[in-house]
Amino acid sequence: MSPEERHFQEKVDAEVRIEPKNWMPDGYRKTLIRQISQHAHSEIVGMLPEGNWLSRAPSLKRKLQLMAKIQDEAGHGLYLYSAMETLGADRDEEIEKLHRGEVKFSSIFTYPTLTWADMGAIGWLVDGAAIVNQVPLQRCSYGPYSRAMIRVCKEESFHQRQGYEILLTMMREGTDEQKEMVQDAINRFWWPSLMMFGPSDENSPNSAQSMAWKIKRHGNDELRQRFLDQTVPQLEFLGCTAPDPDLKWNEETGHYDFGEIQWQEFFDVLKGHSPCGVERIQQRKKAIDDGQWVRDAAVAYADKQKANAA
Amino acid sequence: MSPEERHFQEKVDAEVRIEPKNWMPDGYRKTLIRQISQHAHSEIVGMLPEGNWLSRAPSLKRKLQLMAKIQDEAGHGLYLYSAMETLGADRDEEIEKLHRGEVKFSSIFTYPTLTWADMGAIGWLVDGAAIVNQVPLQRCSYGPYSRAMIRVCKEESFHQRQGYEILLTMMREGTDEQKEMVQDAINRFWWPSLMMFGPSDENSPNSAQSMAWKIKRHGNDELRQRFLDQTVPQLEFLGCTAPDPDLKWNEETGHYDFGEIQWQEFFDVLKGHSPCGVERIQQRKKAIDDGQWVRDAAVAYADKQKANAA
Amino acid sequence: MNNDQALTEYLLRLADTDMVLAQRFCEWCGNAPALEEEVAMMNVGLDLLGQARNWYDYVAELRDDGHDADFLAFRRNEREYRNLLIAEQPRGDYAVTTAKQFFFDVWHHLVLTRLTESSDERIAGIAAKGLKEATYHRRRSTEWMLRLGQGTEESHRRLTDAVQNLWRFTCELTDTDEIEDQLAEAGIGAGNVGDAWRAEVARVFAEAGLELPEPARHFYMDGKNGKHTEHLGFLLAEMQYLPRAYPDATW
Amino acid sequence: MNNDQALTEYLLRLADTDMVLAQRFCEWCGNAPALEEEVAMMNVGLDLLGQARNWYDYVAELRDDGHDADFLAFRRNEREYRNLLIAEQPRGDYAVTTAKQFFFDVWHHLVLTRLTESSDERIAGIAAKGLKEATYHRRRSTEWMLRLGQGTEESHRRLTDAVQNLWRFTCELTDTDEIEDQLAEAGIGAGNVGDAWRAEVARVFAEAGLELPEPARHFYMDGKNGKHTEHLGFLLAEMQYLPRAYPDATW
Repeated sequence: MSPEERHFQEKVDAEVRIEPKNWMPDGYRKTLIRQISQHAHSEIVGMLPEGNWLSRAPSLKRKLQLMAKIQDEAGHGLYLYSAMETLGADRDEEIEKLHRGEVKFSSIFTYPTLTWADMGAIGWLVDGAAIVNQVPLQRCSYGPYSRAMIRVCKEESFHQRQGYEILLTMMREGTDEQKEMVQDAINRFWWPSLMMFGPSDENSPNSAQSMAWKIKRHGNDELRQRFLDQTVPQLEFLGCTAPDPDLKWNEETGHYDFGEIQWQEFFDVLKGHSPCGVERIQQRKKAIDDGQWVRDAAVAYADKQKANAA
Repeated sequence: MSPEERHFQEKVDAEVRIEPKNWMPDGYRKTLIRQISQHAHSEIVGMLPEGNWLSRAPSLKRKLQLMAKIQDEAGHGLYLYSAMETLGADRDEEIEKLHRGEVKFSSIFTYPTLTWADMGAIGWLVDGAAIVNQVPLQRCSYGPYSRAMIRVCKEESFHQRQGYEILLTMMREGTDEQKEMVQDAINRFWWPSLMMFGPSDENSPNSAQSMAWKIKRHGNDELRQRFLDQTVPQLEFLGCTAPDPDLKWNEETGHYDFGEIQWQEFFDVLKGHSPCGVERIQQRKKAIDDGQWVRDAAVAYADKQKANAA
Repeated sequence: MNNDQALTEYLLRLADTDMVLAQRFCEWCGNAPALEEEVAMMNVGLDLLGQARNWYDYVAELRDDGHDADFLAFRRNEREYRNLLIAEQPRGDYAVTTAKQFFFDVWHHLVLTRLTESSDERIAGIAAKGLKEATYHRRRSTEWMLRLGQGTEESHRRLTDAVQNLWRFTCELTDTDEIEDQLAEAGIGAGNVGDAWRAEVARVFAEAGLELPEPARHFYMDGKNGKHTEHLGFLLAEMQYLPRAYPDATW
Repeated sequence: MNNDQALTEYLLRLADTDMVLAQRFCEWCGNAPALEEEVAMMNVGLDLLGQARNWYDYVAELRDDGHDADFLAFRRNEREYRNLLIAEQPRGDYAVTTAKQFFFDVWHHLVLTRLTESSDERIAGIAAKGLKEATYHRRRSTEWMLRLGQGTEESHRRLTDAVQNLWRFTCELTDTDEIEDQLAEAGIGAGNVGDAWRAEVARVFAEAGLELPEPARHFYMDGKNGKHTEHLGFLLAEMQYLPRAYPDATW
């Protein structure tokens, strides 16, 4: 270990945040760029499954909430890309990589949203899982990422409560058809939410290094269990069930046991054999391509203004 | 009058049909090309206000009927363009003139269709007026046009009955909201239908020559009155009213009297200041422009097939 | 028409226009030309939707017939909607949306400014809140008019096309009908803002290098009285689908 | 699932697929690349809509629960619809519509051919009538596959793109599930036509100069059991708007 590396690791170990101008190992930089860009991409692509119901939101209140939520997500994308750019990466280049399929976004967003209840299920389960993943990132060793996460987590908690409230309203005050919609949404989003934590730690080769660098602070299985333990009582309170016959409270461990995750689906999705990942990327790419002339005009105008001012 | 002209006029007077290979005066040819092309354009543009409700037709039966009707209209467009081509005009050129705004289509199709009841009102009133205009054209002196009209009139009568039946069903079996829709549709289409016969004969400079050539056999006012006389009893049978306080039966003349037509609206529409004439032409132009590559491919393929066969 | 009836008609025009514009912004979600515009458009859409709700709430109170704001937004048909025609025009490309918003924003800002002085305090209050938002909206769309008008050849061409296509609908921004005149007379409504609108539009057109068309004059269509272009029906079919499909549901 | 339940599910797949395809043809109205295609597409759409009605009528009789064919078409939601995923894909350009119809038509022709020999006479009768139409449809879309595949560089490129985008949905044309197998076993349904489909598609691809992709394999989506792409909801919102908005109306 070089003196720089040792010094870096000492700072990390002492919980001192690494800032953009500090020396950092190449691997640390690359790991963070990959992680933050994936995270940013996921915020942006994650707008689409919700955007799919924005024009069909069933009341003024729900439409306002959903617009605000999606706006927050676009905002999160912006902070995260900024955090990523402090590491020397370029936003446009990273977005192009996304569009060329060279980098990933969270696989959960390749699932279609088929009914309005999915807006509740995404808020509750997907944002819920995201928060469990992200809370420890508020203490991530990289300063800009850590600070972005503090802001993101606060808003996500709000979204999660709103999502849950959507489902609760439908279960408490809704018609039978609405209750069916809720259960159906849970059936479809349950397992994909559990998969959001990634494969078991023994199958996650990068975990150990990320832990040492304090980018990551908990194992995937630990976070998944934490999510599950907080979610099952909420599920019961809703009056719904999980599509998992093996789900039950384990007195001994003090945790919920659950069935085996079908990782084949997860790996299929990662390999592009996903429900509507193709459509998601096509839509994003089209937005950016169609917007080229707009961005060009803005640049040309700014240049003219500058020239006139000079 | 040249001998050819005299011979031509004698044939016309004797009710002998003029056929494509016969000699005919230039003015006769031009008048017919203008009239038939406008007629053909009107069939094609006339598909659009109905097409606007095709995807929202409220039952399987009504959807089938409307599709069949629109298909018939496309068919009418095809015969009429064929009849026009026997006069030496070119379909594509005439269509380009339409798209450039150099030739007109029936102004009735610049009105928007705002509710499903408009499908009934168009069938009953608009097709009704068209039939009154077209029945005499079955005896038009130009053979191909006359024969096309015989076929067109038969189908139009069927459409008119269907349109009336749409309204009758809504009035007899419908809810109050549906009955309002019917009256509202009649309110909007009543005057424009009466305008379909064109201004009074004294203001129609070409009428006399067209009469002599037996392209036209009745004055505009005469046809308008015929339409009105047949339509008012149907209106009463529906249980609806016309938006014309002056409409009433005149024992003396044996016809219905009616209020003054606001010709300003008609002339405005002709001058392009129309409800949605712009949209109609834009849609037609876009269809033809977007279809260029398809037609090119068909031609290229046919050429290759021919080359291979040779 | 008495003032009460005129008032609910008038408020529905404001409400429906906001609502329909907000719906068009919803269609931009995920399709904006840049992430910053994604945020900005969602923001404007949110503002307009919030204003729509405020107006609808007031109409519901005035009518007091058991129907709430959601009913007004989601259960009235295309002949009952009272929005300005320009609001319902398809979002088109970014030039169309820019021109549409600019024409509306100039009008909206003028109208809300006057409404802050309405003798109806509820209206004055809603307008005052909305005016802050509308001021930002107008600044934003004016900036984009300049950027697109003065940007590249392509952006100038697209903006010119957009203006040409939308211009005829601006007659509803400069003309008023009896209802509007009556309420202005009564010190309640904003009245005619045509002169100020034309002046501001001319100013921005000059700066953006755009040719100012002849004033648009009224034609057959009349959004304020429910005679809409064919676009509105499709917009409502999508927007109202769930409340229509599940009339007894609570969301 | 007993044979009766399986049968109504099976028939709904046929009906809904026809219905959704017909709806996509409605969207072409006024937008076709040539007048002759306007007539031809409306014709195919009419045939499919007529077949949909025949199947719906039969389902309504079998279920005998007071709901008629219109109810089945206009009052079931996106999770209840049973159409093949390929049917609901947006109409796209003419290459997309051509490829979509071709894939469907080859399947449809094979299925109807087998169904003419169904032990259920009603099915055999409907299929026999539909088969004549489907034979024409298949000939027509095959011809267009050749024209576009062999036409110009642009048409070839567009068709290749269309095939690439649509191909993954063809797994539903070549695979069968339990319901289909059960009914084939019982001599009622058409069973699996995958081999014949692949052979015919390969033949036409070769002639059209197109590259044949690897067989599509099942993924998460499952139209036959109501797990649709996001396109279907919008299609139904538009198609069902009037019956949803006026539930008590008679049209």
